[in-house]
Amino acid sequence: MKFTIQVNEGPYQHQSSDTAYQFAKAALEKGHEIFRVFFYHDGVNNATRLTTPPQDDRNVVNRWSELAKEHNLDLVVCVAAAQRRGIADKDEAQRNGKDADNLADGFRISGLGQLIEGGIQSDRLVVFGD
Amino acid sequence: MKFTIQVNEGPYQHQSSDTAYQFAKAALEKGHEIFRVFFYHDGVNNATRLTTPPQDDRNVVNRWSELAKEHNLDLVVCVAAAQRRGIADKDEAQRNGKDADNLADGFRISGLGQLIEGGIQSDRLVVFGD
Amino acid sequence: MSESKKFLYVNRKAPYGTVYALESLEVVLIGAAFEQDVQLLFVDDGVFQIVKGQDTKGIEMKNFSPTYSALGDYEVTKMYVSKESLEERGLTVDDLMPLTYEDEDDDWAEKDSIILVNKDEIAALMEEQDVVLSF
Amino acid sequence: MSESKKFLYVNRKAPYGTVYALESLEVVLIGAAFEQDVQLLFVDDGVFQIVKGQDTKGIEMKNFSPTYSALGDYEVTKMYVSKESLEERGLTVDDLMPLTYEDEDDDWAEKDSIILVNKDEIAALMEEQDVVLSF
Amino acid sequence: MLHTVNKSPFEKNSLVSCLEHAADGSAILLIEDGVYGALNGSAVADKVKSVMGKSTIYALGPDLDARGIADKIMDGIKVVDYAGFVDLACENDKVQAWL
Amino acid sequence: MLHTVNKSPFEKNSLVSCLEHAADGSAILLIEDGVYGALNGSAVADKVKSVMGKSTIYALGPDLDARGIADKIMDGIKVVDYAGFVDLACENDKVQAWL
Repeated sequence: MKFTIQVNEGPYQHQSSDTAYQFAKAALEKGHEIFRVFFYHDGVNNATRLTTPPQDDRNVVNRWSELAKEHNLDLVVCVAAAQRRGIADKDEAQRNGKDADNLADGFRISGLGQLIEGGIQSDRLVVFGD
Repeated sequence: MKFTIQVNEGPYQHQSSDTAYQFAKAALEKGHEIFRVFFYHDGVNNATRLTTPPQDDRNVVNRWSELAKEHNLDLVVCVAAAQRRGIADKDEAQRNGKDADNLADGFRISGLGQLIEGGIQSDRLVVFGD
Repeated sequence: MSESKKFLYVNRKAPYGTVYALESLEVVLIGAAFEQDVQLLFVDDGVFQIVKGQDTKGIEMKNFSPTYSALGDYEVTKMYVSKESLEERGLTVDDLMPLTYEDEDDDWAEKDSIILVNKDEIAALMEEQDVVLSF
Repeated sequence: MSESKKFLYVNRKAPYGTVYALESLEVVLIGAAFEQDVQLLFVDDGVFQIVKGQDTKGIEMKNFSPTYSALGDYEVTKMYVSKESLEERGLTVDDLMPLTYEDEDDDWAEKDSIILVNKDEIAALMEEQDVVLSF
Repeated sequence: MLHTVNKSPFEKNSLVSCLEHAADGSAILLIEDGVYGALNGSAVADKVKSVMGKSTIYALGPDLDARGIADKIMDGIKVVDYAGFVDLACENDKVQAWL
Repeated sequence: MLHTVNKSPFEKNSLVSCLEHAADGSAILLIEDGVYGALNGSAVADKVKSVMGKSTIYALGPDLDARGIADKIMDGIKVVDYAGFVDLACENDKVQAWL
């Protein structure tokens, strides 16, 4: 079965991103396909490579990056939400006149159409939020 | 009267930062002193200089930076919360082995003791959150 | 995959206090270009999104409520509103913005987009969908 | 400014679903060094923070509940818990972790930190404070 | 003391909890989505009215206006602006936010 | 269809709204702080029980364990792990999150 997963909250403040990750991992272990993970609203904050969580805590961002690498996942960050909240890759930073960027490995920035496409192309859309 | 203001949520997702800003501005206009604004939890996300909100919307981060400049405000970002969420100045970035930093003008990173001190030194602590 | 899917946007949150209403509307606008069968449901505090007379000057935020009136032009013409949610909040349909569309199959006659529904009708509406987006 | 202020930490949220409980505890620990008069109140879903038997292995998050038991060593010895909040949730004080401290003024006798309070007592407690931190 | 409530009483329990725990003589200020607690004829209106004798209820005008409900609120609720919010925080000896 | 609820029913209205709007034959899965809705003897327990005939209520085991309430839940609630969550999302033709 083909899933699209939507994540609406950032790391640590809410459990949403944790649950979405555990759901994604369990789906992959069962042999399902994940068409896309779409990060919207504060969910875009999962995509910063500048986090340094305490050593005895899970690393939410790295976990997503590693899962993406292992399973060739498409992790898409909504561009409009990312601009409001300060998540940028090199291109975005340059276009917006910023002197730094912070997008983590394995994520890409794109438009909301990617979420709609996820809904159309997948068998199930599963949303995690606050 | 001397205020400390605590902000628990980031820009745009919740109105908390907006209300805290309007409260701070109104307090200053009335001649009160703001001892400190302390950004905790997702509130640390107010302190990134990488945001690019739509042109027809308010710029939450810049508004804080400008208010701080105008009134010499002490805008303190909790270091532990900032590390979890990927907010870093040059020093923090270097210490944590990051290749970029994103702290906006007028903010500084420090410890939770600064919040307690705010509670002790101020006449009123006012908290804005979710 | 079918040619066209039924999409339901479930709006359960008040505007301005949180960004969900605004960012949900952005998805609806983008989604309209995909020519799916789109419906909006306003239930619980979501009914506050379409209350008329919103004026955001004092909070310095963008008033996005006029956009709901423009949705008819994007062929989003079905706005389901919970009767019980209105009642619980002391509101009637007269407190809502008039939301209409021009029906191209009926000589562009202006028609109401708002459809009042009760709990059972909402349950049935949700069951009819292919995709539910929750905000 | 007075030498010592009365600080009340109001905990109204459940643990793990959101970070507030954990980050509130971090403030309490740091605050303990400032030698103020510190009290904790657990009301509404905040009472879930001190339910015993928490095991977070399955959700891969840090179990911070043992820290509440250590607060006595930081001279945080007054943990007010809402009776009504427990009842509404089907809980009794036996469902909570035993939280105690050693009373240095009473030959280090082990004493209960948990103090059950009703609504009126909570209202009075809040009025007594100099600073209220809400999480 | 001053209590602030920033969430809709139809979504969250914070207003009801505040009303139950506020001492006589308290000031209660509704802000952000909390202003929906001021609505006339709603399912929580009676609960709000029942404390009006012992506490004073305020609502933040800019938040009422934003939500289009300034003309729909109960009698007895006092409307203030941000400057009035600051005054309330000064007049009362402390502020408790029901988050 | 599958409904997910992730907030405590004592804090937010999402569980109650879900129970009121779920069609007969629905599956309702409590996750995150939503698992508190499974508590035995709570003020919302009767409301949850009242839909058990027409809908099936599930709770996510790892979230029950984290909160120390695995042994405090009502009879009739089925406990699943993350793999079971995935199965529920497959068996039901769509998923609605009550956020």
